[in-house]
Amino acid sequence: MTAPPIVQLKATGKRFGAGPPVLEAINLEVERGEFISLIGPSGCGKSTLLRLIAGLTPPTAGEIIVDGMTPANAREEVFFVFQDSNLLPWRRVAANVELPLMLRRDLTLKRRERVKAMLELVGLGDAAEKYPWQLSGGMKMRVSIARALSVAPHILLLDEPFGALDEMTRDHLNEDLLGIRARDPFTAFFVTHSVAEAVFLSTRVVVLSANPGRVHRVITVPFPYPRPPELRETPEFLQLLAETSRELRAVRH
Amino acid sequence: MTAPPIVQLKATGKRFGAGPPVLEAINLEVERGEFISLIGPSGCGKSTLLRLIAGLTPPTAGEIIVDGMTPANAREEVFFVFQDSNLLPWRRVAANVELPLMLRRDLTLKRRERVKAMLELVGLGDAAEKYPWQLSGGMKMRVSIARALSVAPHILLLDEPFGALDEMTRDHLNEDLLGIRARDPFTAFFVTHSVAEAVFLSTRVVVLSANPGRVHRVITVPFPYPRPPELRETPEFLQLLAETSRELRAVRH
Amino acid sequence: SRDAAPKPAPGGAPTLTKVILQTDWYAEPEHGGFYLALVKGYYREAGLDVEISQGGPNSMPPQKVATGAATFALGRSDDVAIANSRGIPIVMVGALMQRDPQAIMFHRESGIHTFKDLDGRNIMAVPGSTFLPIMEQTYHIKVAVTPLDFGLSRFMADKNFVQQCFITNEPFYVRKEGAKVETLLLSDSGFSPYRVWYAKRSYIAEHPEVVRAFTAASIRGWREYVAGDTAEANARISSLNPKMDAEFMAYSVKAMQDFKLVTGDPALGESVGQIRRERIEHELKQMAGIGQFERPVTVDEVFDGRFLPPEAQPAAPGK
Amino acid sequence: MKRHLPWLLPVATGALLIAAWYGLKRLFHVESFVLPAPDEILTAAWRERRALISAVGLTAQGAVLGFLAAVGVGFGLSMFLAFSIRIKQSFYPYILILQMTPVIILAPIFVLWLGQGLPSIVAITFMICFFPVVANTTMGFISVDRNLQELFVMCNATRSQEIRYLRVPGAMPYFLTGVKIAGTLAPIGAITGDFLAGSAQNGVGGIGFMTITYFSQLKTPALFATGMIACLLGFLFVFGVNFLHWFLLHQWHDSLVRKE
Amino acid sequence: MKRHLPWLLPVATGALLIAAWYGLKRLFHVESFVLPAPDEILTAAWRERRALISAVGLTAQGAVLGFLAAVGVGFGLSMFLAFSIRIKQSFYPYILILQMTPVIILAPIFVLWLGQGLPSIVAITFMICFFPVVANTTMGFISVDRNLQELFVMCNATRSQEIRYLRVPGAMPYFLTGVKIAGTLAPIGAITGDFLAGSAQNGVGGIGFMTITYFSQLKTPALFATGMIACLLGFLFVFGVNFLHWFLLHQWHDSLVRKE
Ligand SMILES: Nc1ncnc2c1ncn2[C@@H]1O[C@H](COP(=O)(O)OP(=O)(O)OP(=O)(O)O)[C@@H](O)[C@H]1O
Ligand SMILES: Nc1ncnc2c1ncn2[C@@H]1O[C@H](COP(=O)(O)OP(=O)(O)OP(=O)(O)O)[C@@H](O)[C@H]1O
Ligand SMILES: [Mg+2]
Ligand SMILES: [Mg+2]
Repeated sequence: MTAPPIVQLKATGKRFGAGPPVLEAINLEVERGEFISLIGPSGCGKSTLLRLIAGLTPPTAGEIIVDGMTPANAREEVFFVFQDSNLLPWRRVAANVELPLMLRRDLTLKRRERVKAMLELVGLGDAAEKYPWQLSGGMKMRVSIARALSVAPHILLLDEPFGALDEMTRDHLNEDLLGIRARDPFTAFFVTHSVAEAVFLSTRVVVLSANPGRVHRVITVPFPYPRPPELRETPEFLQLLAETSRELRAVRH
Repeated sequence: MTAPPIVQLKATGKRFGAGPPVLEAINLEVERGEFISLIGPSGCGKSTLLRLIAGLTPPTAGEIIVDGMTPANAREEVFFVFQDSNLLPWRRVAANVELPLMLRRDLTLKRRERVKAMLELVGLGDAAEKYPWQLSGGMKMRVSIARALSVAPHILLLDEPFGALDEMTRDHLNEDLLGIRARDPFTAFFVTHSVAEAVFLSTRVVVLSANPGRVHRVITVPFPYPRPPELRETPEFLQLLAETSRELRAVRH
Repeated sequence: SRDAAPKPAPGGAPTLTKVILQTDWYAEPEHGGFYLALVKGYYREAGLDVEISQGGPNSMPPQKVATGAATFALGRSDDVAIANSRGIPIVMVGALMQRDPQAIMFHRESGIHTFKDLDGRNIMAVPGSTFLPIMEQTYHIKVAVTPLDFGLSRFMADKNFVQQCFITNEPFYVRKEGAKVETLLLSDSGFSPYRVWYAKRSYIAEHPEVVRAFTAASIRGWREYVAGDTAEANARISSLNPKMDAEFMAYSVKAMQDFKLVTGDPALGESVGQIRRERIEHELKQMAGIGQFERPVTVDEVFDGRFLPPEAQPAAPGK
Repeated sequence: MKRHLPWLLPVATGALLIAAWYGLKRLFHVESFVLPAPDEILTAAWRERRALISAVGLTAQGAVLGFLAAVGVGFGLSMFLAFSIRIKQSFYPYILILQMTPVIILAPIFVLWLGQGLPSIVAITFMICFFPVVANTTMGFISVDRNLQELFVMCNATRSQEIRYLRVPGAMPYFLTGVKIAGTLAPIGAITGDFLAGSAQNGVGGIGFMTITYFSQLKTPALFATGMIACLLGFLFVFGVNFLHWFLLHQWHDSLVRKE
Repeated sequence: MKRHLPWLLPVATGALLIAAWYGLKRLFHVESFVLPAPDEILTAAWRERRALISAVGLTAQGAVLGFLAAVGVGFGLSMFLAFSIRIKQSFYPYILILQMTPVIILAPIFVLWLGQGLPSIVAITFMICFFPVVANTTMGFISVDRNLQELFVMCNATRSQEIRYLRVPGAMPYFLTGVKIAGTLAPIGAITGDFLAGSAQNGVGGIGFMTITYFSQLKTPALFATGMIACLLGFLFVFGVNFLHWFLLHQWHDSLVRKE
């Protein structure tokens, strides 16, 4: 008997008010430890899908089960990197990163250390005492990533976390993410516009079509973990990349 | 005698308060009609550089001349696509796009048309009556782009305008941008994290180093306009791309 | 308990009964008799430890007496009657003034000479005052009322302004500023209440001797005060209310004497402290006539004449 | 059931409070001339209905006009102050002085210049209501998002365009809070105005006049009835302002937009 | 020069206003018992200095205590209301009633229960000041950014954590505006309290007492001097609140942060 899927979407649909459906008939079963990338055109409902899994908004059709519970009940295991950095303007960087740990009443000592380690990881070790308005756009997003990683949730929802970062930082954080995952496995839902990033990180890539958002194709990525940076140059990788790009292009018209 | 450069930065430096210098000794002369891309690691001062050219913040060293004037005086010719979409939350999409035209007292009739055309261009023809909170992240950025294009300024400052967009939309908008530029030439300063985009669009790519931000290298892109999409696959293009990436990687350590 | 029931004064060898007198305004010569009795020790002689609690614009003497926060309080006889009709069981036991010092004041330039001349005018007065409708009835006139704000600048600024006042008080200040001011005493308006002290009905029943002692000592104080022995009492008043300067107090005392406010008219058989049953009866009838009462009020309810010393008792009717 | 909660809950609380009112009265023997029972107040209101109804008209008039003046002038004044920091530095202290001077000191001046009655009552209501509008609107104006300010700079907006299209809409939530406070103060202001500058024929003036009348006649239940009327009047303002809040903000502001 | 503008400007405006004051007085022959000239006011203040100084102590005490109570209770009440929409629906109307009932109606209750003097003055000051704090803080609480709210949901924050770490800091700009209004009302509140519930035992009344005294003695310049003192007292509050505003917000809020 296999373990039950950690996230199940059953014919899930979503519309806002009386508007047209944003998502329609989404069916997806995700195993514990999977890394699912979501790609699709702007406005196709990727963020909405993550918000559904997080229980921040209820589906208007179908059902979502997270770890055997409703999304709202499973929230303790989930954390979200929002599309915009969502920092509290009155807290310094370190205090912003510390926030979820504090709210969950983690020990002060342990959490200070963790905050420090995560800020180092995202390359903001010396920005700890700054206020959000003193940061660049990319720095804010990195603070938001550090905040999520410090929580070490079982399920991590990432909404274009690296969109505002340069390629180098991005590749570096990609590898860090896989490193953390190797030590301390989590299930990830990862929205990105970079097909290369999606293929490099994921176990499966979900390509969404727009108007309404539907699952166009699910592409399984066969490469074993750990994935070395050199993987990016292998012909197998490049071929899968090309295929995924083709699928993505197919959903647009 | 050649025409004077439209933007001149002379040993320009910037520090915030008593903090470390963010930008140092930036020297740059930009001719009318050039398309300058700025690339560099997150937090190196790209946005700050644009804000200096726009006159939104004064340099703390050196000088900036825009069309023979101070940046503040030249503002009429300049428009800015900010790093975050910066929409007025109480105005619908169309009204947001219309705002700068209205403030500049353009004729109502002409501006309605223009707004419509620009929204079509960015693929948001049917979102005209929505409020910003009803849009996805990428849609908001597209509204912001439509707003800037509708102004048709002589100098366009674009701070990662396409970061939140999928590749398809992005490529499409890249080509649109060049199309507009061909009909109605403007000088562009374009911040991006996509080296391919930078090379495809620009006359020159400026690679900035971090801490403090300096001009690491300026790479001239020799390809003539109009640039067809197929250019992206030519060996010359790929070689320049590789070189630029190498330079970018060199500034990081 | 806030009930001001008699209790022994601390320390003192002869046990004195604690009594609180709530006045209706800040210390002023209109309370002179009480202060005199206090400073000269007349209350102490009578076995009372009296504390005079100064009033003000909102000191609510009837309520304080009714709730036991004060033993005695000062007011007009019509106030006592109204209070009874509203369920506040207070009873007047003696009068500090036979005539109310309240008056109407106006500028000589206004052309007013009698109450009749007030017809159609605007008067700044306390809204709801009993005298207003009775005056209108008596003189067949109609007036408009502006709420009394206790200020004088509007009077000074407008030669046609008519304002309710204390004859012992406001005319002094406006005269000083050069206004030619004339007055009409309200007691001639058709309605003439006493100014009285009163206590709670149950207190009177339980402590008649305290009421008797207080009444006698107060009348003694008042007799001497209006007779001109004001120095010590006024010194106390101005120590309590520094706004009371000698010139002003002399003016007040003189007005009280000139208009026979405290003593009344001996020719009519009036004397210090006296309250006549017939006058109260007439007053109640007048008030009932203008609908002041929510339920009928009888003389016995509002007035108890037993505590007046013999010299203050009205002469037997028919004399 | 759930649909009706917004109505039922306050009614239930009201019932509890009224029960407590009776209970306390009984427990501490609070007499009716200090604190009348609700039924006594209603009875008194009914008994005095003729006087109260004609009084309420006058007071409502003063309250509405004073309120409108306070909102209009307060808003205009804030806009004027927003034009430049120099203007604000020059005038704000004097606006504060206007607000902080007890109205009883200024009332005789109003009466002298505007005459007794409505104009002075309106002026006094205005004096009491206008500052919350100014304080809130001004705070709203200076709290505007810096990024949006930079957008307006890039649009070459004039100062008045910036105020009109950026600061005014951005300050709406603050402004409306000020208006809400002004609304609750307006009936009190008109009653105070009636105290200080009102006048009455045949013993019937505005609510303020009736308040002193009942006060001086020891008609405590009727006195509380005037308070009740002041509250009812106030609720009309509150409803009006709440509607305005909804009308102006429901499409975009976080206080009202429901993100599904 | 530029450095001194923040001081010079209001002084210059003040000088102009005073000139206008003298001018109007002369032009319209406004007499001093209606509107005294500034020098007469100062002279009167000096002449009455002993009485005024002892009066100001009592009033300041009442104002400060009432103000603190209003800010503390107002803030606490708003937090309580923020806990759930049900609580708010249940209680907000009654808070409004408390605010909208003219204080003169409640004053007798205070006087009878708390006695004449400081406690009643504090209670009346409180009544006059607390609502602007509640109205503003409540608006601040409901205006909180939805995205940040979602962050707190994802952090599994309890309601009280959300209030403490999100709504309270987010509502600070609103709260402080309410406090600012309360600050300007506090001296007026204490003076009103002194009117309605003051005692002048032993000859020491507050500013309210002095106000009635001067008013009834036609000492108009001295009357205006009490107004001046009320304003000075008010300015102390305003300075205090402005400092608090700066202290709490200068590091992050758009109203104070200067983006270079
Ligand atoms: N207002 C400010 N006050 C203080 N420091 C600031 C301010 N604005 C920016 N900085 C600092 O200046 C540096 C450059 O910021 P800038 O926004 O220009 O970076 P950037 O190159 O645009 O980065 P990104 O790609 O992440 O947007 C950063 O280190 C940032 O912390
Ligand atoms: N609160 C809302 N009310 C109404 N419509 C909404 C709301 N939120 C999102 N939408 C609509 O739902 C659609 C999907 O939005 P969503 O944010 O999920 O897109 P996305 O795939 O994340 O796009 P992007 O890549 O641009 O972030 C959009 O058309 C948007 O207009
Ligand atoms: Mg999205
Ligand atoms: Mg940037």
